[in-house]
Amino acid sequence: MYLIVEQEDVIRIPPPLLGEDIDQVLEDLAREKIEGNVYSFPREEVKDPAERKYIIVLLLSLEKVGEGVIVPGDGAVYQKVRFKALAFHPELQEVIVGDVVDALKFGAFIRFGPIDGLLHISQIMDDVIDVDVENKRFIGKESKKVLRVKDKVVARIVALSINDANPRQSKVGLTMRQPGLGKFEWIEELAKGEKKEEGGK
Amino acid sequence: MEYTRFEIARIIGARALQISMGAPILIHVPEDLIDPLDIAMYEFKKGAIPITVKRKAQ
Amino acid sequence: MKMTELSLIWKDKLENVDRLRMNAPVYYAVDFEIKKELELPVYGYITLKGSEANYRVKITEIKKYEPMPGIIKKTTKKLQTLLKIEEVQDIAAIPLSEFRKEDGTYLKRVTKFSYGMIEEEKEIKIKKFREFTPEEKELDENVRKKYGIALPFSVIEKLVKVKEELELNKKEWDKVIDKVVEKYKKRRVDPYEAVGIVAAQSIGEPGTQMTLRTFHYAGVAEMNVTLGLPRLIEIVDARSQPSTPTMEIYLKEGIREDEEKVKEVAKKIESTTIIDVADVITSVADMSLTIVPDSKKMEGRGVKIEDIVDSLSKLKTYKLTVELSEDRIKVRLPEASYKKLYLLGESIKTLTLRGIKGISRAIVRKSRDSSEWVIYTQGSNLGDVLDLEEVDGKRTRTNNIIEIAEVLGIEAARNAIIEEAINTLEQQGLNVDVRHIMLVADTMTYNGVVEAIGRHGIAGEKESVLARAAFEITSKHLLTAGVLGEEDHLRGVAENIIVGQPVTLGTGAVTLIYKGKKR
Amino acid sequence: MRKYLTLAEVKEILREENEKRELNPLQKSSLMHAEEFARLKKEDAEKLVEELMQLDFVDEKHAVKIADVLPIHPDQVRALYYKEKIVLPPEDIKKILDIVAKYI
Repeated sequence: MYLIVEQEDVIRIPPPLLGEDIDQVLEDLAREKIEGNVYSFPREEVKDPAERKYIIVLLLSLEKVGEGVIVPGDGAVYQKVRFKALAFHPELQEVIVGDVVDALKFGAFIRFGPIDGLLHISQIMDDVIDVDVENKRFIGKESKKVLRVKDKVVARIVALSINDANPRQSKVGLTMRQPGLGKFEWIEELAKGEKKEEGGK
Repeated sequence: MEYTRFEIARIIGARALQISMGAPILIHVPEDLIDPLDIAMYEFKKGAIPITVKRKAQ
Repeated sequence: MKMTELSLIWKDKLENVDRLRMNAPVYYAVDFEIKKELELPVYGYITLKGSEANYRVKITEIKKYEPMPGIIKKTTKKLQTLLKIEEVQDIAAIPLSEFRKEDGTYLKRVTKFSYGMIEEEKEIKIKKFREFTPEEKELDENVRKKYGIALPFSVIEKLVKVKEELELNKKEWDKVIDKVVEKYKKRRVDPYEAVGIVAAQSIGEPGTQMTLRTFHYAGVAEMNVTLGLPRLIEIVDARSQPSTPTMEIYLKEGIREDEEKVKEVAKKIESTTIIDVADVITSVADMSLTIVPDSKKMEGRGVKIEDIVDSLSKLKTYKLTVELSEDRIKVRLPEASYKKLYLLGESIKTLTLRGIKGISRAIVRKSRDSSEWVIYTQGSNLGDVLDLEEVDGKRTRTNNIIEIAEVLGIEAARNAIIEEAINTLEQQGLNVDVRHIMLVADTMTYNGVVEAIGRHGIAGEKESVLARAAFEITSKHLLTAGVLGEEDHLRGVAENIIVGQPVTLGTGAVTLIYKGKKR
Repeated sequence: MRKYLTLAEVKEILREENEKRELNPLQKSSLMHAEEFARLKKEDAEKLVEELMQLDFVDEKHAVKIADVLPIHPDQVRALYYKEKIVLPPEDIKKILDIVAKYI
């Protein structure tokens, strides 16, 4: 889920940038460092270590904390900052909506915000799947249900490992084999079907 | 504010290192000064070094 | 506290005091009689152990004892007087020796009951050295305003004096002040200067120049006293007994010019023990000790047989039977035990007959400026020496620093350390700035007790675990630190070096901040 | 400024940023996803969340999630409460679905 977070960090301002408008320089450097970076909630707030990390999507506000400090051995200025940012925080068992961006032999890749998750073929539906790799389709043998690229789905996160260094390489496992999950159309049909029965009875 | 020997040494030293790492020089410096240390000392004399000291509460 | 008013002093038990305190005001029946007419109300002092007064009671009525309901009894029998106790006060223990008896002598111990007077406690007000004269005050303020520094008191004083003597006019006077302030600023030490290390080197380095074992003592040829490096180490180690304790005893007017009188005092000081003047033979056969005095030595020391007998009686720990035959003294022990006999023999040998304990030899010499006769001693006992009438306490000195601390207090000990160290160094022609020694002396005495510099003293008390471990037995300290879960806040020098951080001294202690263009 | 944001709000913020400067890949992907899946306008999404939060069994987090998923079937609502292991009685589920239905 997306949320607003407040956090502190230290920004290193290299000597060549120590010109006039230090504040502008600081903002650019902060943006470069913070956006796309991974931070974590304190241990007390979130017990499960896998769920502690979140990815900063966009820097919203920035303020200096104390003066910039120069340490022995480096001419750069280290400025402590406090910022507010838009963050993406995936949680285990969270229900997400996303679209299929790729279909491979072992499963489909679903984009559900800044990162993608893997929907293993065994987790697509309660049916035996045969994979039509050329036109990137998965077809249920009996149910004849089809899942192809660009389809919109609702899935649940069952495995989560955010990669600090490069958040886009984070590993997220998804499943759709639970009631209330699956392709939008499948849910719509289900809902329409039930309404007809209620209507019918 | 009167600087102690150590503060002066540290300020000029840090500034010299900064200059050697490519920091822009804020005031006009005579051409013959090329050594970062000399430049830093010159800047200090002119009071143009943008670095000061933070002292713990007396 | 009322002055010179006779008070009662008696020994009593704690539970009586508690009972009195609970029920005061109450009648207290006691087993001693009060014959004197005392002006009421009178103070009563209660001593628990008989050596110091622990409680004070206010007595508003004294009458003969007669059984009455609701009274507290000190003992069950022989009750003679009733005292009305108004209140019981807890007081800081006053040694009974401060109570003066009517005959002028001082009380020693109270085993039952006695009268005594205590002088009014004089309030000792510490007088400031002396206030600024108006002129000095004005100068001080000007300097503070103009230069932002506070010149030391002595400098201000001298400046004002100089102004009068040389009759300086305003301009010259200002120039002088400028110069003085400039000099003062130059001498000042910057904050975060590594004074500890500098002091250590400034003392250590000259130490290497020292010739080690010189024994020549100015003026007194045959007296040997440790000097040079060993003495310096001894001072810094704060040893309770210096290897060669000595004293320089100066005497008061009248006496110090007359060599004979000074020799007389020296004799009184020099302690002579029994073995100095006699031989002691332990004969196992009849379980006795015989003391054979040597007449020649006895005369030399001016000691008579009676002195020996008298000193034997002082030996309280043994019950002795003493037989005096013409020229020898036989001493017999009640039970026959070899060990006791041997112990007795030893203690008799070291029994001091005359003179002050601890002073083995006292020699009389002209002082350096030969204006008076001075007694130089081998061995020191400042406490007792100062008690002697003839001794001029102000100038008498000893080289035993711990003794100075005990007798004259910690500030005296601090100055003693400085003087001893400076003398030891100057004697070898080495010139060390006194401020280094002052730093060492202050560190050794800052918590009120003279502490050695090494492992057991200052170095051992370092707050940081790493520093202590680096200084001495590493494993021991690290282990205990682990067990106790000690923390190290990396404030000192050693720890920061160990962890590889810049040391918080000199330039390492400076925190730089960047000021943007606006400044 | 609520702590949790619906996709609609995220879309708004990222669009604004997109005009000002070049977005990094992460932001681009978030924006594309938000464009795709934010079916309500920002104001409607906010109103929906407010309305959902009136129900005592719906906290801010759930309200935002519901506003993003826009469930049309009871199973979907149950799936949303799976983590907290609480089973909502059918009438509560119905209440949620009715509120959501108003906005679709």
